[in-house]
Amino acid sequence: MANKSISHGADSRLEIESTFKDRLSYLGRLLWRDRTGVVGILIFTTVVIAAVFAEFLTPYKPLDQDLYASKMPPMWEEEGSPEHPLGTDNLGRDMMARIFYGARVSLGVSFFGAIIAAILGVVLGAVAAYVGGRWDEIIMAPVNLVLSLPYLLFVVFIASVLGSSLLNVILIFGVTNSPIFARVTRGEVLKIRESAYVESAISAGARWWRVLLFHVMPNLVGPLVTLISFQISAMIFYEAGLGFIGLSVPPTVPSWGNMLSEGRRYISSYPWLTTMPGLAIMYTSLGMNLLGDWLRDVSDPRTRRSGR
Amino acid sequence: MLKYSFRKVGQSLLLAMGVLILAFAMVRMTGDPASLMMSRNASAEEREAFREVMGFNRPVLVQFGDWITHVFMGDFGDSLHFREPALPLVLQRLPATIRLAATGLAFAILIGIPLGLIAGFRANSLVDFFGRLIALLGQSIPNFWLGLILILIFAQRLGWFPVFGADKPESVVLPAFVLSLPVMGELLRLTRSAALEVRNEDFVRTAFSKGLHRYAIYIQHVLPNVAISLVSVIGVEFGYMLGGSIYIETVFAWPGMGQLVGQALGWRDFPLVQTIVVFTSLVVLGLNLLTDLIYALIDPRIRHGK
Amino acid sequence: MASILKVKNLVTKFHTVDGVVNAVNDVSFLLEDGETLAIVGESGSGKSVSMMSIMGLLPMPPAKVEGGQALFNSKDGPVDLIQLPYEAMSDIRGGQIGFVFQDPGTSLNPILTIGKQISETLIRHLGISGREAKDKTVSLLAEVGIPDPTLRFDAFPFQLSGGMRQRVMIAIAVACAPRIVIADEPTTALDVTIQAQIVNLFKELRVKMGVSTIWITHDLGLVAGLADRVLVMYAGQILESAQVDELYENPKHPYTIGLLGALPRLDTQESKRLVSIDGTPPDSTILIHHCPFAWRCAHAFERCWNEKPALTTVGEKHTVACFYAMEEGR
Amino acid sequence: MRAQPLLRVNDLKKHFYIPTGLFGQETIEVKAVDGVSFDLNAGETLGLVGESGCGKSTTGRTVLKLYRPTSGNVFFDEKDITSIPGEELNKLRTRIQMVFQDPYASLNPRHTVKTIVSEPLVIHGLMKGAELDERVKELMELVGLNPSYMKRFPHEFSGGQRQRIMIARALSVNPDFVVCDEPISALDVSIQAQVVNLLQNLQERLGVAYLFIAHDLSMVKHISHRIAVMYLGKIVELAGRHEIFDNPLHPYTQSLTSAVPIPSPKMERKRQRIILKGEPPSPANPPKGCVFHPRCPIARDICKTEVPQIAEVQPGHFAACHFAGTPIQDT
Repeated sequence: MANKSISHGADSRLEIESTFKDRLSYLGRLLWRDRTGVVGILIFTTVVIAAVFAEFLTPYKPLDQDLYASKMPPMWEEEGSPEHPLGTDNLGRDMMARIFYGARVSLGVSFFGAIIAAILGVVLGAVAAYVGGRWDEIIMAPVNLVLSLPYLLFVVFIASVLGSSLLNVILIFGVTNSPIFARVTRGEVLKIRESAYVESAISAGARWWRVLLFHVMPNLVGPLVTLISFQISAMIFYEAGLGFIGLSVPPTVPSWGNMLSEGRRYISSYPWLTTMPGLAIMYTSLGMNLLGDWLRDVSDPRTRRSGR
Repeated sequence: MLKYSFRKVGQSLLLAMGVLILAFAMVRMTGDPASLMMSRNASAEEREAFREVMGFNRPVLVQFGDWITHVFMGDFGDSLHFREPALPLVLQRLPATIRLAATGLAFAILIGIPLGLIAGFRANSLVDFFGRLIALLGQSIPNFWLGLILILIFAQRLGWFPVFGADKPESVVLPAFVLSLPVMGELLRLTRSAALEVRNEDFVRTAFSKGLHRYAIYIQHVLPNVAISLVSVIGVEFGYMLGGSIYIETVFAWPGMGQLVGQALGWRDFPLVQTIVVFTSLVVLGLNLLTDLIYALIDPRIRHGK
Repeated sequence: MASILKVKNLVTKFHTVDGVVNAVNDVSFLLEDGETLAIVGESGSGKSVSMMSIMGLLPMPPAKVEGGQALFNSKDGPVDLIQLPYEAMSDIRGGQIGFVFQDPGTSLNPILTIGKQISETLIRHLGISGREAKDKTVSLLAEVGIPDPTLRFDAFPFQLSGGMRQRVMIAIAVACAPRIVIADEPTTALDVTIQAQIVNLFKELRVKMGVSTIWITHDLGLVAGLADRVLVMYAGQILESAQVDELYENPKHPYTIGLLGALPRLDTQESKRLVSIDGTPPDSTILIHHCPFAWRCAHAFERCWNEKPALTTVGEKHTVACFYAMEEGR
Repeated sequence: MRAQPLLRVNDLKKHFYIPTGLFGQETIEVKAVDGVSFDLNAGETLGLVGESGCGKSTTGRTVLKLYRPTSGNVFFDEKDITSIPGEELNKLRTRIQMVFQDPYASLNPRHTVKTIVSEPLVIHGLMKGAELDERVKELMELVGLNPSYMKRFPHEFSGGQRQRIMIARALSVNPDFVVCDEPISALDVSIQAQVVNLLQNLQERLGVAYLFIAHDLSMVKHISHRIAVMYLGKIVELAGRHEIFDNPLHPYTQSLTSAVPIPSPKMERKRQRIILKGEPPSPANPPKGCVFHPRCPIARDICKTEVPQIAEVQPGHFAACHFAGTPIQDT
């Protein structure tokens, strides 16, 4: 009913000259409206910075042992010291360094895992939707199978069979998560292909590749980016879980999951060995979930209000 | 209805077949299941003998046929560690896992759905805010880590609950709560959006226009429609909990199937792991089928449809 | 004739993220006993919102009734519907004022039988037992022209066609012999031949029950054969109001004249162009302090841009809110 | 002019097959369009009316080959477009265009007005660069839109404006023939008149022919030269626009015309309405014999068994009824 259209009434408001203060408050309104997205992006950016610039942000290496400074609590506790802001572990390794370097593993695994899953899934889903018929059934049968299984159990099973290595973990996550992308892509493509604007393009003489490139793909981006964001969050969890039972990357690699697995043994005496990596996981995952929620809302231009 | 049920049963049987193929293939994914199951320092002769015993040197299709036949007769193979049939070992652990998952599901339903309903009816209220916060945290906190933290606080520091095991009745509280948290968040979110959606349906306005009492409208018109959209979710979530209990059971030393998986992995007892994976998957498929059938029973559009 | 509903200075706004939508701006009208009143307007004109806000059927928030009165001559004496608490209002809704909505496909609960949906109204307002309610429901179904009413009692909405569902809606609306039936575009979602059936049913029921009807519609053609009196709404305001014959033969407001000219007619041989009203309705988020039609009006002059015209009587039971029409009338 | 129709549709059928049964092995046949024939001259408007589900939209889409016809032929400019190869058909698409019903769904929300309007030109490689820009401006002016809006997105426009964008797009390649599928039914009355006048003006200036599909009889009568009435997949009557209203021969047309309201209270009071009983049956399960017989007030035994063929009852006036022209007694 409140159709915002270019009508006479709306035009008159455009002519109001905007002052610097107006623009500032406009920016403020934009930030407030998109606050979940702003917080999500902020969190994501800090994690990326920690991972990429770990060398510059901390003087320690994650594997440097210093037995004289072992089992130090975080700096805000009585026995802590600003030299090791988040404390040290049982071998005297700096917790902050391990968490920053660990971000590389967690982000790397989840990011590349999600990308592989997305590429595989989009191709499968798009082919299923576009070719249809028997091919649709042949592709979607295993997809539906994987989606109806107890996922964690299967991933644990596969990881234990294949053995722990960074590449294996990425590949496992990529392949086992592709079905969800396939299902979403297939659904979206079918929806878009039925849409009146695709029908209109075909009636104007567009071939299938043009429809795919100019109509289907652009409208797929929104849902896919949203899904990738949620999947990154999920894969950070899966990695931590696998690491926790010793099935993720090799124990020498400082991943958040491995840190949890080691810290668990000392939980009653040195709880920060467990709390710190857990908080890192929670922080990152929170950011990706906020980002995903926001992307879901804004990816549709029809629900996106114009800046006025 | 009959046609629908038959189709669902057929689909489930096909999926079950898929599970068996997948589980069979996974053990053979590396090409040599023998070296997978034996310790690294086993000699070449020992390996050869093991292959002979397990039948790994026969053609793959023959192995598969053999395995399938046995599975249909309830024989999932022998555990390497216990040297006895694997299925009874799993069945022994099943009640504990079901107890844990069912308690967790009860938590999730009893807290998630009412909060979701209130959040949906009173969007942007305080309850809504906290509800969404719970949902967001449920999504963002790794639950096995939360388990560790809760053990630290409530079991070790405060001593309110047992640290681990399943000896006392209250033992189930912490692990079930932790297991339920992500599901609770998901149920809350879905209930909220379903309630919001149903509340804005034309037929609810019709109900108001008939002058019905507010609670009569919520209970007779809104709730059943929300419930229909939740039934299928609850089935899926219960399956998730059965499979997801592996970490929680490990953390809390809960004597269920999840803990057994963790132990079996340590023993490299792959026949046992395989049995648990196949068995749990079949249970999950069965649950999904059950939900689909319940769904058909309560939704007249399917019950009286073609 | 006595008036049964008297609406005075109704103002309804929606507080949305995009700003405040001025949906109903100072609307006043009367409904007389036994009369069929049509409220005509395009989408966004506030025709439906005005009735829904009187009856408290808008989602609040975002909607808010910010002023006005709606005096209803209820069975227990006159009441102001706007001030009524929920309980008292729900006694009136469905009991003394019935509703028929636009889309019979979505206006019935998909998982309850139509029998249940009709009888719950009867049980709520007449305080009768389930058995009595069932008997009465069956006779109601027969009355609105549903074949095999006893069988259909247990049918679900999806098992009925669109026309049948709308008959069920009508049965719900008239179940408790209300004083007013408010019909919000009840035939818009239906095909022409079914529309004719439903219109006929309304006319029959009106003769039988003597109920006053408010018929909300965008279709001026339909109104001609149906209403006693017509209100023309635009941008949340009433621009013109007259008895039906007077309005069609002697329309005063340029908007009404435009709307009538925009309608093609089956009964003419000429093939001249339709009268078209240029432009689109104004953005409802700005509060307009002059004639809301001025932008699109060919006759607009200075005064139209400076003040808001009030409804002024130009003939018997004929009022119009237009400076041009008033000057011309003199 | 009548010797060489621009478009000739001959016994066109479009049946849909809906899989059913346990594993989709059986199918239900839905005869959405079941033997439709008509022709259309250059610069002419043929109205296609009927109630929802009668197959009028499917007819339009099948004529355009958006659906593959089950049988029958469509001749465009004497070429049978049901059998020509895809490449040749695509070339013909510069001469045949379509305007869709829902102006909210038929414009890609992610494209600018310029992209939308110019898409047919780009697809067929007819123009680019500055020339294309000029053409888009010209088209926008032609349909009464401000050319400075061409960088905007569809959601910034009202329904009527969107339909103008759709029309500009259809006209971009100078087509000879446009299928208008309910182009105004989603619009408000005052906006409907704007769009209909625009379509008529454009026809006068550009000589384009329309197949105008709608359920609103008065509007169809206003814009069309000839009118075809459809019921359950078949054309039951086809005649000149005044002829079909002044002298309807088929009982369905008679009841349809009597059901359409006239915006005049005096006329309405005088009118005799023929109110049909029941509702149209499902095209998945059409009645035997004449598809209209269960609702027909003058049906006799023959109607239940024999399908009436469409015949030229009077010059230029076709009807498919065993008792065409029999007046209906007041019911």
